[in-house]
Amino acid sequence: MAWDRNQMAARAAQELKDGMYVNLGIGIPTLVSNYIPDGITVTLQSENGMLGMGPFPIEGEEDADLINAGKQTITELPQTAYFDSATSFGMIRGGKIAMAILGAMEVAENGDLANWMIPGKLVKGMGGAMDLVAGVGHVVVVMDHTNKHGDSKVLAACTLPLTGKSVVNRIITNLGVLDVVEGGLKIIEIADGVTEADLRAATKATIV
Amino acid sequence: MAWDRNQMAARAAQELKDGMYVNLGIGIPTLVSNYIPDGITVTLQSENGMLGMGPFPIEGEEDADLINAGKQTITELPQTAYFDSATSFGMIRGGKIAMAILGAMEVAENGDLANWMIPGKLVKGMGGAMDLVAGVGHVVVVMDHTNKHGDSKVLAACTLPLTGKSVVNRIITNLGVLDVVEGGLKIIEIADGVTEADLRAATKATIV
Amino acid sequence: MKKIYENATEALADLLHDNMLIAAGGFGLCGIPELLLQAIKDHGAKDLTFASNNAGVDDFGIGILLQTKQVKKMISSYVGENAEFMRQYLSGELELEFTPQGTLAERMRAAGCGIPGFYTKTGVGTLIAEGKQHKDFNGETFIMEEGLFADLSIIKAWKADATGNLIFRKAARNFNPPAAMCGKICVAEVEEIVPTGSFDPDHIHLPGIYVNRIIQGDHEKRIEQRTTRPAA
Amino acid sequence: MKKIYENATEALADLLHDNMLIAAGGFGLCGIPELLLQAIKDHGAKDLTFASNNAGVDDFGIGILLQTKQVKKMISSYVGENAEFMRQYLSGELELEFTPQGTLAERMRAAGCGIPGFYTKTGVGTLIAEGKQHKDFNGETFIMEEGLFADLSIIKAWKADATGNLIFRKAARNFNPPAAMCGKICVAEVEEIVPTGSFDPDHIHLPGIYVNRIIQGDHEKRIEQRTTRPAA
Repeated sequence: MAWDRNQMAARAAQELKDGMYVNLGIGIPTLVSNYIPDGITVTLQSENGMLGMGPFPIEGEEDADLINAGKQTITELPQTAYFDSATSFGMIRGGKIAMAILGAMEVAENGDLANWMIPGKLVKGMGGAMDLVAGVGHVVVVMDHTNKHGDSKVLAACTLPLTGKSVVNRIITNLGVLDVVEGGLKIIEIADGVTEADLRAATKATIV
Repeated sequence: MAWDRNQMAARAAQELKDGMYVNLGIGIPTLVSNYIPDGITVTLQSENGMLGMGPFPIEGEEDADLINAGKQTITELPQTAYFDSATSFGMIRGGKIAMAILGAMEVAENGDLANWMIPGKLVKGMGGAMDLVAGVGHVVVVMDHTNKHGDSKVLAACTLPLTGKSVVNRIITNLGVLDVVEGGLKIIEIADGVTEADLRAATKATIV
Repeated sequence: MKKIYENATEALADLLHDNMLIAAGGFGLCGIPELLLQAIKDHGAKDLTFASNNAGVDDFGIGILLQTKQVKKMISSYVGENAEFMRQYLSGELELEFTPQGTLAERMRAAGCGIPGFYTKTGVGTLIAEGKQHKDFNGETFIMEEGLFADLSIIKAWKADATGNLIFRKAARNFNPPAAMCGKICVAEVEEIVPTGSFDPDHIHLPGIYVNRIIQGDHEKRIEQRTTRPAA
Repeated sequence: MKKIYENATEALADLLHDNMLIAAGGFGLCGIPELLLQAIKDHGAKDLTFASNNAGVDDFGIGILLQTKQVKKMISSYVGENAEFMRQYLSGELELEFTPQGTLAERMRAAGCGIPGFYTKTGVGTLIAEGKQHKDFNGETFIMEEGLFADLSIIKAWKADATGNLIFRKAARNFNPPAAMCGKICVAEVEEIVPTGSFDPDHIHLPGIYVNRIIQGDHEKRIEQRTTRPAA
């Protein structure tokens, strides 16, 4: 009943197409790289200045000069290229990254996304998220459908400060897959062991 | 009586100070590099994407990938660095080049410069000249004081389309050296064998 | 995802059409995509607009497309080396949008970086500023220049790996990286394609994300002004 | 023109003053100018504004200047790793100007490139856009962001030659080149100074024109999140 984190990541990995340049956010999106389908080559961008991000290093091979946007130690691949932050966000803003897969606090039925701040509580900053959602052609959100209080994170309108307006294309949650379309959200897929009624009940947004 | 091309270049070379990054235009300014004073190190920028421009190559060592902004074959030096055109003009526009020495068709007493076009006659383009005069901190013009008809090229106001408005700091001609100051031009130096009366007579601008 | 194509003709076959805006790398004849330009000539697409710092010479570079009258308009900073250009321009056959060299490079980079407009001092108070938005910052006047978005980028590099990572050589880098960035699709011609993994990732000048197609070929690399000094 | 200084204290001695705006390179703790930050702490200059993507951690990077209360304001995109920062911010002791990461990098580069303002889609419709000029291009709305001009740039590179040409290593390049560009003067700390002529001119990441002073020193290069995988 419902997908776990790894199943959500595996489902998100099915969005990938051969040759794509992709940016994966922190959290569940990072797990997506474990589920890239066979025969598909994607190149992962790390917005701190790297294309061709490899897996975590073997213990003892960590390099302080080689981290990802989550500040985790990583490795390079044969096709890796490094560049500075202005160039990195130039390619993000310029639409060269085909897809971004990222987490969210709230998503609205018009594609609005909130994932950077809870006023008075959590003030960490947007990092590169505002640039990513503004610049990347296809934005996929992967998140739990509800928060720890059981409230829907898929809403008619976001209540938190926005990261971007009308930027999300697809939402993948533990309950299923929804697309942002004209007039609201469209159910694309329902998670194993979840009914359409469950999904609708957990969604505080227009489903068309 | 009056300076020749090499004397003008030698005089212009006295403007250089140790450690300066300098851009030299085509024509007489190019000759300035032959007269860099002893003990002074300057780095020449070539706006097509190079710092640390060296002399012409020995015959047989020309390299099609190594040219200056005048499309002439050149050589590199130990401190040479290459970069792309956006970066090159970034450093020009951003004021990182301390001095530009360039030729002109006309200079006005307010520092206006015209050196890129004669309407209906000569339509070659401004190349990098507009960027250089707008971005470089100190602009020195080196040119003959009069044109081939004997008319002054130092004027109260330019008649040709401008390359830049109020951009010239110093004018070095075959007759002497003039600075653009409040209210007009100030005589800084008079060429060997030239009288102040000669210089004034050849100048169709306010001398203060 | 195969990026390597057999030759320039194959790499451009489905991309060329009349009336398109092509951004080309190179400065003078240095670092120009000479094989791709030849393929455009062979294809015959016409009414082309080229954003390129220069227009080549009469029989090399973009000049070969002027001879066949495939070019409708140039966006350039300097066209002084091309007699045929001057003839077509003065007779009104060819449009010309003069853009200062640094503004041209930045307009290309800006488009590639999702920046539709930026302010510069370059050209303020000149013909270039006419009709452009003026704005003061800290008491100084600037003009707005727009990003230059191209349908196609054609560039020339020294070496590529199979994923499209590029390395340029010496002053032949020039406009190639910004030109590569501003096109909807970018085709690069190189002197050598090396196996992926051959490059030190810190030496790559232009990451493969900017390069959709690559061809390898022999280059004439013509020298425009052969200047030498006496041997010491 | 000597660019090499004995140590960070000497290199900064005549440059630091209260209330200045300092642009610092680095992302997280990667590629930060740790020696220069320590020297700023030792100097004691206060009411400083830092333009830096992050604020370090409590006891490393800019964090050490937060502990001494030398920082008045941060211009950053993410400050989540620093508890002391959060405490000072929530208590109103510290100002914070959130700037999206790409906007911050571009604002630095723009200032260094003589561009006082540019348009971006980033942040349109969010808190970031409030009070900023909006402008439409081709039916899409953009906001204007301004160049970020700093009094001083402090950066960290891998190697320098005596003329200030710099080479960075892997992901430690990050904000260092744009931060270097935007200051009136730039001081770089490196792991090694090599003789001029040691670098291939095509491998230089930041030409010496951007670098006024250089120091060499030992770097801790602390790792923020040590993540590993099992050996195969």
